Parts: sequence; structure tokens; C-alpha cells
Amino acid sequence: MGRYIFRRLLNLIPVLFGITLLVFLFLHLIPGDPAIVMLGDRATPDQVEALRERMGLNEPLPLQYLAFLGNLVRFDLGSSIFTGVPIIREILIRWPATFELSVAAMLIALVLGIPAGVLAAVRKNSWLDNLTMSGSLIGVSMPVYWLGLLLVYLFAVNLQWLPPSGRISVDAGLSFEPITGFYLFDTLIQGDFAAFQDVLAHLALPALTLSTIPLAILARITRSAMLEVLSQDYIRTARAKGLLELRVIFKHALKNAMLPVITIVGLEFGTLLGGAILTETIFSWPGIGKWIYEGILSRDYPVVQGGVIFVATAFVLINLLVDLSYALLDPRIQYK
Amino acid sequence: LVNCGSPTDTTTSEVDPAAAPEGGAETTALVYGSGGQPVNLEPGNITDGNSIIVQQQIYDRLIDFEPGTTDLVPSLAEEWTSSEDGLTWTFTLREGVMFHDGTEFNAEAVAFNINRWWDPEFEFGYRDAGRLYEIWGYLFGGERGSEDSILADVVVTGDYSLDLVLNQPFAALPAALASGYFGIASPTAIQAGTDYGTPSGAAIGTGPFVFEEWRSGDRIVLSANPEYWNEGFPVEEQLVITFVEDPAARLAQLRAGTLDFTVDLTPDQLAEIEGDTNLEAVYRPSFNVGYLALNPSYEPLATPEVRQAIAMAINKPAIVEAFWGELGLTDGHFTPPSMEEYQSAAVDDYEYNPDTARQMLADAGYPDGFELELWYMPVSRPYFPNPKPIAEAFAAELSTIGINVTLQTKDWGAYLEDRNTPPGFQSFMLGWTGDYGDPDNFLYAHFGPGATDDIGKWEDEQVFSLLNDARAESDPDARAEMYAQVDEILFNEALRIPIVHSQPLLAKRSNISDWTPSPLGSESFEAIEKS
Amino acid sequence: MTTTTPASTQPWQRFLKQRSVQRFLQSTSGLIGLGLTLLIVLMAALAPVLRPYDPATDRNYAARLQSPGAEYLFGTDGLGRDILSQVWYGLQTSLLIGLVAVAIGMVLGVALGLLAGYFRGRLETVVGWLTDVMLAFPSILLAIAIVTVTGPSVVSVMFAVGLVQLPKFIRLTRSMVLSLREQEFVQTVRAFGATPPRIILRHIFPASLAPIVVQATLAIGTATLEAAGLGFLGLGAQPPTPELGTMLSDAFKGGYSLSSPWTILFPGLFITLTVLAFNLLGDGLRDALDPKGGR
Amino acid sequence: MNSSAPLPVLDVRQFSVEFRSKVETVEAVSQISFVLNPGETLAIVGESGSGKSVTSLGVIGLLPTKAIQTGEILFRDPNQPDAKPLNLLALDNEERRSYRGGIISMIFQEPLSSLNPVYTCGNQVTEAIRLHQQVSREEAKERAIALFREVQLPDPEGIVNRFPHQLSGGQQQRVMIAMALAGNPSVLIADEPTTALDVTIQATILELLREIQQRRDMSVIFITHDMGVVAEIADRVVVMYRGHAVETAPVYELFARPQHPYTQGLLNCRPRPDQRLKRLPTVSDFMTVTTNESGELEIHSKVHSSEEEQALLEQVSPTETQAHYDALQQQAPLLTVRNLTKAFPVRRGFFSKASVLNAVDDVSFEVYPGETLGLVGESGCGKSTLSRCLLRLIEPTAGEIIFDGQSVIELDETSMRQLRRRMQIIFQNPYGSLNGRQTIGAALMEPMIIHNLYDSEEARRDRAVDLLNRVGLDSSALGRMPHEFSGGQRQRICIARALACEPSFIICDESVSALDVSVQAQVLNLLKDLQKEFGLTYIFISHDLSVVKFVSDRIMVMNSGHIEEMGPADAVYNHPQEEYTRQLIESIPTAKLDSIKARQAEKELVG
Ligand SMILES: Nc1ncnc2c1ncn2[C@@H]1O[C@H](COP(=O)(O)OP(=O)(O)OP(=O)(O)O)[C@@H](O)[C@H]1O
Ligand SMILES: Nc1ncnc2c1ncn2[C@@H]1O[C@H](COP(=O)(O)OP(=O)(O)OP(=O)(O)O)[C@@H](O)[C@H]1O
Ligand SMILES: [Mg+2]
Ligand SMILES: [Mg+2]
Repeated sequence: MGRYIFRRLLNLIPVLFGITLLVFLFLHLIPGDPAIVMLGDRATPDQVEALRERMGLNEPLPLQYLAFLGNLVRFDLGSSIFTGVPIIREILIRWPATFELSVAAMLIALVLGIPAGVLAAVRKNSWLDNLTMSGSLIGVSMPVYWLGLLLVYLFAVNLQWLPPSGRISVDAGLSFEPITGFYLFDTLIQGDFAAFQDVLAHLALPALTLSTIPLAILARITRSAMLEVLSQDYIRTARAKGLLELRVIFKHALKNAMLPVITIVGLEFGTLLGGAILTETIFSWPGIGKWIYEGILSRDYPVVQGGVIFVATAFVLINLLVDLSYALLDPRIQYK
Repeated sequence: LVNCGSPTDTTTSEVDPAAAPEGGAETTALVYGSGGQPVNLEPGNITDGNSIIVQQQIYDRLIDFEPGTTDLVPSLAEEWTSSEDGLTWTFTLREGVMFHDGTEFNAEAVAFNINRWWDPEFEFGYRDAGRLYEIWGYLFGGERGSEDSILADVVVTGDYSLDLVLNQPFAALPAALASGYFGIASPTAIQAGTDYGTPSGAAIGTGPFVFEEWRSGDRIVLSANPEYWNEGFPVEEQLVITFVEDPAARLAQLRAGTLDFTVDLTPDQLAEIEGDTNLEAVYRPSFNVGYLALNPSYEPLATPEVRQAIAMAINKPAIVEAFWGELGLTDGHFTPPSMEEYQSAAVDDYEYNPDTARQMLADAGYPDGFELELWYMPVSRPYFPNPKPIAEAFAAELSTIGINVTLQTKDWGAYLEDRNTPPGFQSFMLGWTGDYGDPDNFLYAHFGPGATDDIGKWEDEQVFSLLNDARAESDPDARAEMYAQVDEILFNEALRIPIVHSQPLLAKRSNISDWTPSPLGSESFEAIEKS
Repeated sequence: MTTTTPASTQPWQRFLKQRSVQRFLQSTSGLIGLGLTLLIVLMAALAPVLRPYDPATDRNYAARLQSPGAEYLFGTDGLGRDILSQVWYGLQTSLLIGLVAVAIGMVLGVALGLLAGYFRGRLETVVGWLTDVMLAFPSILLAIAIVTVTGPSVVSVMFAVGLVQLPKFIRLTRSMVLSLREQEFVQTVRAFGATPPRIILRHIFPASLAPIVVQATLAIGTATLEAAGLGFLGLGAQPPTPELGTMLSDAFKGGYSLSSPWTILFPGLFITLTVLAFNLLGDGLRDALDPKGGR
Repeated sequence: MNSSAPLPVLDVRQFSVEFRSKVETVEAVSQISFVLNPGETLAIVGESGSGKSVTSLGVIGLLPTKAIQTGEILFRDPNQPDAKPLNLLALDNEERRSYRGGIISMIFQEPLSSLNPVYTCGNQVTEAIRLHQQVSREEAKERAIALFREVQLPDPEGIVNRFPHQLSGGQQQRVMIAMALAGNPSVLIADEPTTALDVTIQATILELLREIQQRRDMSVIFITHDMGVVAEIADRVVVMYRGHAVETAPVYELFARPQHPYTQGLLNCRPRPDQRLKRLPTVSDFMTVTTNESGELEIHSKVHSSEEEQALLEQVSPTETQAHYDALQQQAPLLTVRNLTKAFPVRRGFFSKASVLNAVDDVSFEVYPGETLGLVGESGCGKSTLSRCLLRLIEPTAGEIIFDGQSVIELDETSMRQLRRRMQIIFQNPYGSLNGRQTIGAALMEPMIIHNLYDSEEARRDRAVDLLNRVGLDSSALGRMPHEFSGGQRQRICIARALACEPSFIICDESVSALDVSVQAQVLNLLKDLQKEFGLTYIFISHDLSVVKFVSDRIMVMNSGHIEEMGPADAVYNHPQEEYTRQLIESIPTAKLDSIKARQAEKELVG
């Protein structure tokens, strides 16, 4: 296992290298001079030239890239042009928000999607199956931000059951101190249950919105994986042993069916992180997605650069974790 | 969880963390919904409204504005006088004022702040990554050492007095210093670290509220300054500024009671505000202009008649009525209506008349019209809360006189940058909100020397000399006369066609009182009371 | 291919008799999807006929934000435009973007996948690395990045969304080729001395077509969604081109999305219907062409 | 055993199974009846699709719910001989389940896919134990180890904690058997338990099953399509044909005096290594099948006299063989292979040195024009790799290949393509060897197009029709698609296509292994005929020594990449020089009457 992990980590290197290269190239392809953006539109050409010199923008691209890599390995992603805040610090503040949201969404997707898929597979072609499958098909077909707007309209504006946006209400936010940045966790360890409830209420709509696509996809994948597994020889063997059908499904089929599902969970994390851009915008969620988006709009190059590299890396690492858990679940994998 | 409680008595200004939100959405602290997070809290280093309004709560400036107007009132400076020749301004400072960090406010502190903004060589100017305190150079001609710098020297003449020595007379100097950028910060705090004014750093002023905490992307928390020199203020103990970018979300939060008051709503939201009995609409006095700029360096637009034809072809009243309703008015002046004294009575707006416009185009040699690129802003600003459909409306109107409009936009930074890069945009939408109550701030900034890159480096000797003379002139009537002349010329030139002077829409919950919005876009919240 | 055997039946009868066609005809989702797709394509195609209306100029400020009613079936937007006709024309744009984007992604992706899978070696390493890197970005983020470079426009969106689809097609094709090239019928043709182009074009490509077609159909849905997402972020079609995502964005940024919910309801609904149509069709095609295929 | 006939454990009466779908109704099993006596091994044989598996699944109750079953399956517990027999088909699901895995248990063909990959072998066996016996976890584990020992798994304690993929095929099948034994079954159903295994392993598994059956005195239903295996293991035999039980007889009876023409066909169409037949008889030499008006099958015997039978079984004399052999050897070799090696890199770690696997290891041999060189060896020994190297479908690592004077390895792309006119290969799987999207006509004409043979479309078409006729098909096949043909027909098409460019040398890589014995016989005959007609040279690859022996002039035995021994077919078979070859030969089920008799007698004694 140790070797396997090591090998997987080594395999990451070219991908991470590619990510940085791609992001670096993108930002240098964007029309417009970063120096002018930084200096504002009243700067004189001399000032711009001086800044370009200082920022190393006059160096040949490969050298710039090397310098950029050099900084990167020292976790120095530069500072925001506009606020001057170091990117890495901003990421540390914002990542928990995005991560909490994504994990909540993924949990919803797992908790609802997998049982739905199993049920649909076991009761194949029943009304239950049809309902789940049409539901999930509609789920993957909906623009999430649209669903988000509708949910806000319904639950926050009309019914006023849930807050329309933000991460925590002002009062609850005043009474507690973020420690880890994961508000659910922070409120709990501080014993502030009112604030916990408040955080939960704020999380509900964005997490639900964000979860639709993974939920739908997980239900579909689980179903097809279950159907596939249920047709396997070893299921016939399990039945031939005289096992109860429930045990056949939950012991023998489910664990095998989870293998493809787990891969999808990893991939869907990417969808979640991407979907966070839109969802966070709608719900004023102070996470990475919204930050990157604002960075793009305001041409805050270091923000975009740092943010995108971070998200891509996070995604790659999450996939790695998922793959490793796959290896735990599937004894065959380490030998492949 | 939200909004299910009764509007219980929340007059208590004590913050009681234990009395958590259980009961209802109403919060104990005063909560302001900002349209975005400040860039930073370092005076002089920002130009955006979101930063200014927060700084306004933390810092005092030498001179302030009378609430709701652009009239100057003493703040940290109790008195200011100009010498005969207009080249020396003497300020007498308020005594006994303390910064939030307990250090004393005095003339040295003021000099420290001004040097910071003005002097590129100043040791404690954090021009990180080559950044400038650009607003200073912009309002005062340039940095120290530059030719055009209006300021020549800062001279501390006593503990509580100092002189600003000028290179040329500048009548609007006090007003310019009063603009929201120039809060006086604690020199001690500034010297303490490079992250001054960032979320992890400090922000120390003398203002009504003390900076407590800035959670990036989420909120800034301020508390009342118990030592505030203006006795009896602030009224509320705690002020929380939360960032909600999207106007619909802001209004939704206001309706849900998680915000107490907010700004930068779109005119279309007025109906929604009026439909909610818990809310009241608040209008910011108009002090802006949204305009359509026509760049004469684009061949067809070089002829003034063509520009005038365009002005006539656009049904401004109908558009303003449609998009702003009662929140906007349109006239022929570039300066807002509150500057009536500087405007020419002779200027009446172009009459909407596509037929005449078509004729004029034909006379100018364009019987079949021409192609025109029109750039619209990608962002919402008080003067154009929703630029895109308005641009589409222009396009539709112009198509009726044969001008075929292609709409274009870019991200905001590029938009601002590229319009100044020759040859610039053929035509574009932009606007302006005054920094202080002087026409100089509107007219010089758009038609003065060096301010016309985006309209093809347009030059008019007469306008330039009038604007320069008015700067030096200290007699108000004479100045008014000069600006009126400029007003007339500009009207006929039709270079930046004023479309609207809007009243930005704000809203508050009905239990909020004594909020007096400033025409300049930012005001102190010290008097606001939450009941 | 060119053999002419006396056809015992009409070509269309033979077509209907094919096993895959039979399977498709038995797939409920496929039939619904086909119907819905045809309906939507028809609606988009017929927009100018059914609503001779210029969405760029036809507007009525006096009638801004009218709620749905007899005169405006879907209400009007912030510019006083009839949302029904906006949706109608927006559908055109969205469909066009979806189709062209997928065409871009598919043609490039399949070509690269075929070459990389067949010739292996360094080409495969590079292509594989490229897909890995591209897949490391959440797709919408990648699309945003591309549009930021190229500037917002319908063409940029097509390009961006197409490129984002690319790695999926490369992977799919490559994996198909990898298994096909070892299969006996391909080996046999190689043993006959067929040249690589012939093997790839005549044998490997047609054999991998079914999953590619399925993937492409589903990708049209995804692409439409992604394009609408870009539109929603203001990076999509520029006015006066109506586009469904941009309509949502206009309503949202205009601040009237909640007070005039119809301005978002209908554009969103039609995005959903379009995507749903292609997803259903894709499902049906998979049942028909690729019964053992994934997802 | 008591002389009075024991009461049967299972009594299957008029059992029928139908599968109904929207399109059609398939009667997979129709009205079959048989009994299974205590302690007896009953074999069910028949070609693919004859309903063997459906029957066995019906007995254990694992048919899908859509299957409609009629008739009776009466079960009588041998431990309670006086109890009334129970109709299993009448039980409800829950009761049926309680018999499964306990009193009646089953093992399947594919050992790897029949074991759950994510649980250890121990886990899977203890689960079965605890399901049918009230024992603690530890106890169950003890018993599992005991079972593993009983099925002669090495290191039973270790295997408990291993996952199925960590075992070899034979070991996996032993685990399956252990699992089936977990509930102390009275009836064990084994559905082709050895078909997926190499002959040598098959032999040990058969031996094991035989031994366990005797020790436990179980009744076993053994399903197979291989008459050789039947001879090795069965006491009585049911022969199935298209869902019908056409003959039921004790094993010796069946082999000595097959009654039904189908049985006769089955018995004879499998090549026997101890004979050298001119051509193989096929089932269709023994019978014709028609369907009467009411849709029922009617089988008519073709062979009525022993002369007729004798004619079918005409042998080649050893002198003839020798003469042919000598003639071949006098020519210059068509193909010479010297020190051929193909190494595959086997990567273990990212940085750890890539080790290599020599799939073909220093192989040298010659093939003479008009000869058939047979190549046998166990699965994975490198047969296919060798054949692909010869055609340069994969690049050999080292060595020389000289074909007709040309060094194959040194040829450039174009000359290589030219050469491929003359060297062909026919693969194992007739389903995979034809492009499913091409008509048969297009497939046949493709090689001609590639090599620019025949200048007109017409000419190519004519040639294609010729080829089809030659392999026994007619021109109507041209416009049809591969899936419209049976496996045997497809393989004929593949052969026709291989002949399209008039090659002189053809490699048959397991070309008949996927076919039913009877079809296999037809194809083997065809290959022989073609060789005679066109003077072809073959390398014939198979894992089945009896098949190889039937077609080959010389045999080459391969083992883990290298050649064990090579020589004239009869010599290798009769006087193997190497231990490996000897084992290979001994493992082949021979179906000799004497050995059946001996085995039955031995069993009587023990019983
Ligand atoms: N689930 C099913 N649905 C429909 N038809 C089936 C099903 N299972 C089996 N059949 C049909 O029943 C017939 C007998 O199949 P069965 O599996 O018993 O054959 P077999 O003798 O075991 O063949 P093999 O040697 O290939 O295993 C075949 O024609 C098959 O197509
Ligand atoms: N492309 C490859 N890469 C690595 N190893 C390979 C490759 N192809 C074959 N091998 C290995 O080479 C050995 C010989 O394989 P080959 O297919 O030639 O065996 P075979 O005798 O044809 O077996 P079978 O009877 O199962 O067809 C096997 O151990 C196999 O795992
Ligand atoms: Mg079977
Ligand atoms: Mg092989």
C-alpha cells in the first residue's frame, strides 16, 4: 500500500506541472498589461515600464515561469493586486467555506443518491425506478444556478424559512470565533448550538443547490453499477449459498458496486468545485469560487492564478484520496 | 429559523452574545449591507465606494461634509483659511483627539498622512508593487516633484496647526481634502506593519467606530469609539458591514431582516421595497452623471452635427423613465442639478426628434448612417445600474436613424484601460460620481487638459483656459460665470452626452432612523439609530 | 460496402429491422428524447417563421417587467422585450453553441484519441498528459479561463466549451482504440497488410463510433449547460444576440430576478428542457448502440 | 451398498423451462426427466445452448424469475429415507432458499468471476458455513480451514486471508468447491467446473471431485460438453440435445453402445489421440434433424450399419504417415525461426527497474512447405505471442525469422505489407475476427483491395463467391452481416477470407477452440481439405493436444516461452521425451472403454 501511495504521488508530478504551466500560459495570453491594471489608468508609461521591470514582466517567458515555479514551491503565490493580501492567506481563509459547502453537498448526494440508486436497481423497471431515474435525469439537466435562484425565491423570499445568502447570520457570527474556518465544526466545539443551527440553515440552500448534479449522477451510477454487479457470477454464487436476498444485495453487491461509484465521487468533486463558482455567486458564499470569479472580473491576475492552481490541485488531491480509498476497497487494485 | 419571531424590542444597544438570534431575524448590531468588500482600509489607497464608506466610519478627515449636502463642515480641522494669493492654506486642528490606539492626533500626524500620499520617496508610503496613491495625484495634479503638482510643501507650524503651500491657487482644495479618500490614520499604527489596512492588519483612525475584525469575503465588524470627540455619537454600539455583491440578494437579506440598511439597489427593485411594509426606500441625493461618450477621432463622429444628431435620436426622457422611473432625471448639463449655480440657463436639452436627426446626418454626409461600436460597462454603477439593457436601448434608437450599432463590452479593468488607449472606443457608456461639491471635480476631470484621452484627445483652448482660470479664481460669482460658459460649449459639442442624473436607490428597515445619505456616495453612520 | 446484393426489402425497412434501431424503438427515454429534441430543434429553427420579430430592436420600455398574461405569454424582461420570443431565439443560440462546441470537441478529441491510441508512443504520452491536466480543472473553470483569454462572444463560448469537452472525447476514443486495436478483427486486417489509415478509418473508427455518438449526444446537453453557465456569468453571447444563460444573468444582475420571477423561470426551464432532451436521446442511443456502455 | 435399488435423491419429472420475451418464446428445456441416485455422479452432456445450465439452475432454484418452469423436481433427503419426497418447484422462495447451499449446492464454470473479488476466500467460505450451521466465527474459520485442507489447497491457513485474485485458477476452483461443501450437501451440482481450466489442472480437479464424492458419498450432477470428461467422472449420463434429453444410460453402456445417433456423433467427432483418422466424423454424419408440422424436433439416424460406421472412421496407416513426413522433410524449409525472443516489460514500481517477461524465449524451429506444425502448451505459455511475432504483428525482441528466403524482421513497412499476402492468421474467436459493421462481401474483398488484386469490382465479387463456395457457403452470404451467422459459419468465413490473397502459409491460433466439438470437427476437416487443395502450410496452435495431434505432421510443445520438445506427431504422443509433455498427455481424458470399466469397477468395490 505504501508503495502504491508513493507511486500515485509520483504520478501527480507531471499533472501538477501541467496545471501550473497551463495557468501561467493562460494568464500571459490574456490581452492587457498586468502592470497597467495594477497601476490604474492614470499611470504614466515610465511608471508602467518601471513596474514591468520590477515584476519581471520583461524577462523571457520561460524565465518568468521558472521564477513563478520557484515561488510556488515556497508557497508564495504573490498578493492580490487590489487588496495587497497574500494569496495564500486569502486561500486559507476562503477554502474552508468552499470545502464545507462542497462536502455538505457531497454528503447530501451520497446519503440520498446511493440508496436511491440501489433501490432503483433492485426494483428495476418499477415505478420507483422510473421515478428515481426521471428525477435524476432532470437533475443533471438543470442549470444549478437557476435551481438556486428558484430555491431562494421559494424558501427564502416567499416562505422565509431559510436565509437567502451568506454563511452565518450577523449575530451568530458575532458570538463565535472562527477557529478552523469550518463553521459547523467551529460552532460545535464552542458549544454554540444556536450558531450551529444558524450555520446549518445558511448551508441548507446552497448545499442543496450544489448537490443536485452529483446527487443525480450518483443515483444513476449506483443504479447501473448495481445492475452490472447483480448480473455477475459471484452474485449467483452468493445466491447459490442460500443467502438472504438482502444480504446478497448489501454485502455482496453493494461493496462491489461502490467501486465505480467512488471514482465518480472523486470526479464529481471537480464538478462541485466548479459549480461552487456559480453557487457561491448566487448565495454570496465567501468561498474560493466567488473569489476567483471576482478576480477574473477585476483582472486580479495573482488571485486568478493562485485560486485556479489551488482548486485544480485540490481536485487532483481529492481524486488521489478517492483512488486510494478505492484501493482499500478493491483488493485487486494494488497489484495492477 | 429566520423571520419567525416577533419584532421584539431591540432598543438595547448592549451587545449580548448570549442573546443569540433565537428569537428572530432582527440583529442586535447595526448591519450594513455593502455591495462588496473594501479593497483595503488604508486611506488614500482606494478609490472605490465600498472602501470609502467603511473608511468613513473609522477615520475622520480634516474637513467633512454637512450630512446630506456637499457643504463643508469642520472635522479634524476646526478652521482653514487661504492666504491672499491663494497659495497658502492654513489649518487649525482640533485638540484633544485621540486615535483608537491611544496615540494623539496632531499636526505631525496630519503631515505624516499627507506626505505618505504625496511623496513618492516617503519612508512609510506602502507603495507595494509599485502602486501609487493614485487618487492624490489625480485630485492634486501630481506627486511631489512632478511639474503639475498643486501642492508645494507641507509645513507644520505648531502642535495643532499646519500650512499647505501651493504652486498655484486651488480654490477647491478644502473640498478636495474633504473627499472620502483622505482619512487621517494613526502614524504609529502605519509604521507598525506592512499589512496595515488589510483583513489581517489594523485600521486605526479617530472616527466614530473602531475597527475590530475583518473576515475576508464575509464581514467587517466595528464597535463604537467611546472616546469619540463628537459627543453623543455614535448612537449604536456595534456596526457590522457585510458584503453581498448581488443586489437581489441584498434586498432579499434586507427583507429577511439580516441586514438593516443597504445601498446600490437597482431602480427595478423599488417596487419590491415599496411592497414590503418593513422596508423603506431611501434616495441618495443625485450627484452623478451617466453619459454616452462619442469619440471624435472616429471619422463620422468628428462632425459636431453628427454627435448632436445622435443626442437628438435618443429618447432620453423615455429611457430614463423606463429604467430609472422616479429615480432619475435627464437634462442637458454634465454637472448634476445640485450644481445649478454653475450651469448655463441658456442650455436646454436636445429635443427628441429622429426625423431632424436623420436629416442632420444626411446633411453631414451620412444619409445612410454608419457603423458604430458602442461599449457598455460590464458592471453596475449608481449612474448606470444596469448598463446592458440601456445600451441595447441606445442601439435600438440609433438604428432608427440608420446608425448600425454593435454592442461591445470587456471586463471592467480592461474597459477602463482600453478606452484610453488610442484610438479608444468609438463610443462608450460611463459616468461619474462627484468626490466633492465643486464643478471642477466634474468638468476638469472630463474636459480638462489630460482628461480627454478617451475622446480622442479632444482639445478646446477656450474650455481649457476657462477651467484653469476657474481653479484659481476665488470669487464665487466669477467662477460660476466661467463654468456656465463651459456648460454651454460642452452642450453644443455633444461629446459626453449626459443621459441621466440618478438618485441611487437605498433601502432600510423601518426601525432604522437618522440615516442621512450623502450625495457624494458615502456618509458616516454615527447618527443612525436602530429601534 | 459496395456489394450489391438483391435487397429483399426496402432500405428503410432494413433500417427499422436493425437490432440497434429495434432497441432504440423500445427505449422509452430514447423516444421521448427524440421527440423532445425534434420539438426543440423545430422551435429554434422555426423561430423566425413563427415569431417574425427582431429581438434586437423590438422592445417597449413602457412594458418592462410585465408579468405573464394574454399579451405576453411569458411576460417581458427588463427591457420590455417579450420573453417568449427571447426564449425562442435564445434557444437558437444555445442549440447552435451546444452543437458547434460538441462538434469541435468531438472532431478534435476523436482525432487525437485515434492517433494516440493507435500509434501509442510519445504522442500518446503527450496527449494523455494533456487530458490529465485538462481534466484536473473543473470544466467550468477551464471554460471561464478560455473565455477570459478570447473575450466574451458566442464564438469564444463555442470554442471554450468545445475545448472543455475535448479530454472526454480523447479518453473515450483512446480507450476504445486501445481495446479495439488488440481485437482479432483488427489484427486480422493488419495481418492482411492494411495500412494504418485504412485500419483506423475503416475499422477502428466505425467500431468506436457508437459510444462516441452516445457521448456526443450527452455532451450536447453538458455543453449547453456549460454555455448557459458562461452566459450567466456574463461571459456568453453579447447583446443583441439572445441566449438563455445571458437572459438569466440579465435578470439576476438587473436585480429583478426575485421580484419578477418569470424573467428567470422560462429561460431556465428551456435550458433544462433542451438539456433533458439530449440526455434522454443519449440514454436511448446508448440503450440502442452501446448496451453495455457506462453511466 | 444395498443391492436393492436405492431411492433416488432427486427425481426430475417432465421438467420444462420457457423464457418468454416480447419477441419470442424460447423453450430452453423441454420435458426432461432423470433421476439422481445417492452417491452417484450423473453427467449431463450436450452442445452449447442445449439447456444444460438451465436444467441445473432449475434444480438449485436460481433461474431468473421470468423463466417459466413446469414439471416436478422431487427431492428425497438421503438422511431421512422414509420421508415423503418434496417437490422443490412447489416450495416458496424462502423454503427454496433454505435448501440452497445446504443440502443442494453448486459450483460454476468460471472460478474467478464466481468468487466475490472484494472479500477474502475465508470470509466467503465462513459465510456459507455460518449460514447453514450455528457456529461461532472462530469455529467457522476452523471449519473453513479444514475444508480448504479437504480440497487440498496448499497452506490453508494462509489462503483464508487471501483474496480470490491472489490464487491460481485451479486454486480458485478449489475454493469454490470448498464453499459448495460448506453446507454438507447431499447433492452437488457442478456446471462445467473444469472447462475454463488447463488440461493438467482439469485432471487434478476431476480427481479431487471424484475423491470427495466418494468420501462424502454425495450425489453429483456434473455438467460438461466434453465426452472425455464424462468418461473420467460419470456413473450415468444424460445426453441433451436442444432442450431434450435424448439418451440416458450408465456411462459404460453409453460409450460402448451409444443408442442415439446424436450420442454416436458426439462420441466420434472429438479427435482421439490414440487414433489417426483420415477425417473426423461430425454429428451430421450420424443424423439429420427436421422439424415436423407441429414444430417438434425429429431426429433421424444416418448410420445404420457398422460398415457405414467403419467408413466414417477410416484411419491413416502409419506407413502413409511416415511417407508423407519424409517427403516434407526433403524440401527447403518455408519458414525458419532462429532464437526468437519476445520480452514484455513488466513494470512493478514507478522507479523500480522494469523487469521483463520473456513470453517467447529463444525459440528456434523450421516449417516445411505443405506441412502442418502443431503447437501445444498451457494457457499463457506464449503460443499467441509467438504467432504474432512471426507475422510481425508485434515486434520481436531478438532473433531471426526467415520466410521463403526473406528475413521478415528486416523488411520495411511496404515490403512487409507485400509479404502479408502470403502469410495469414486465423484467430480463435470467430465472433471477434469479423468486423460487425462490414458485410461478409466487404470483409472478403477487403484483402483483395488492399493488395490491388483483380482489377474490377466484378472480379473481386466473383472471387469472393468462389471462396465462399469453397468453404461450403453460397453467394447469398455476401450481403449479410456477421451476426447473421453461426459460430461455425463465421469461422468458415474467416478461413475463406484468409485464403483471399492466396497465401501459402497460415497460422491458426486456437482457430477451433471456441467451437462446439461437432462444429470443430467440420472446421478441422475443412482445413485439411484446403491444405491438400492449395498446398498450404499451417502452424496450428491449440491447447488441446488431441486436436493438435489430429491435424499436425509435427508437434511442438511449448512451456513458459520455450520449446519443450518437437517431433513427429505420433512420436511425441507415444513416446514423449520430456516430463512436461508426459503430464500433458496423461491429463487428456481419453474415454477408453477399458479405463471406464476399470474405474466403475473400482468404485463398486469401494462402495
Ligand atoms: N435468462 C435467459 N433468458 C432467455 N433465454 C435463456 C436464458 N438463459 C438461457 N437461455 C436460453 O436457454 C438455452 C439453453 O441455455 P443453457 O445456458 O442452458 O445452455 P448450456 O447447455 O448450458 O450451454 P453452454 O454449454 O454454452 O453453457 C439457450 O438457447 C439460451 O439462449
Ligand atoms: N502485451 C503484453 N504485455 C505484457 N505481457 C504480455 C503481453 N501479451 C502477452 N503477455 C504475457 O505473455 C505470456 C504469453 O502470452 P500468450 O498470449 O502468448 O499465451 P498463450 O499461450 O497464447 O495463452 P492462451 O492459451 O491463454 O491464449 C503471458 O504470460 C502473458 O501474460
Ligand atoms: Mg452452460
Ligand atoms: Mg493465445
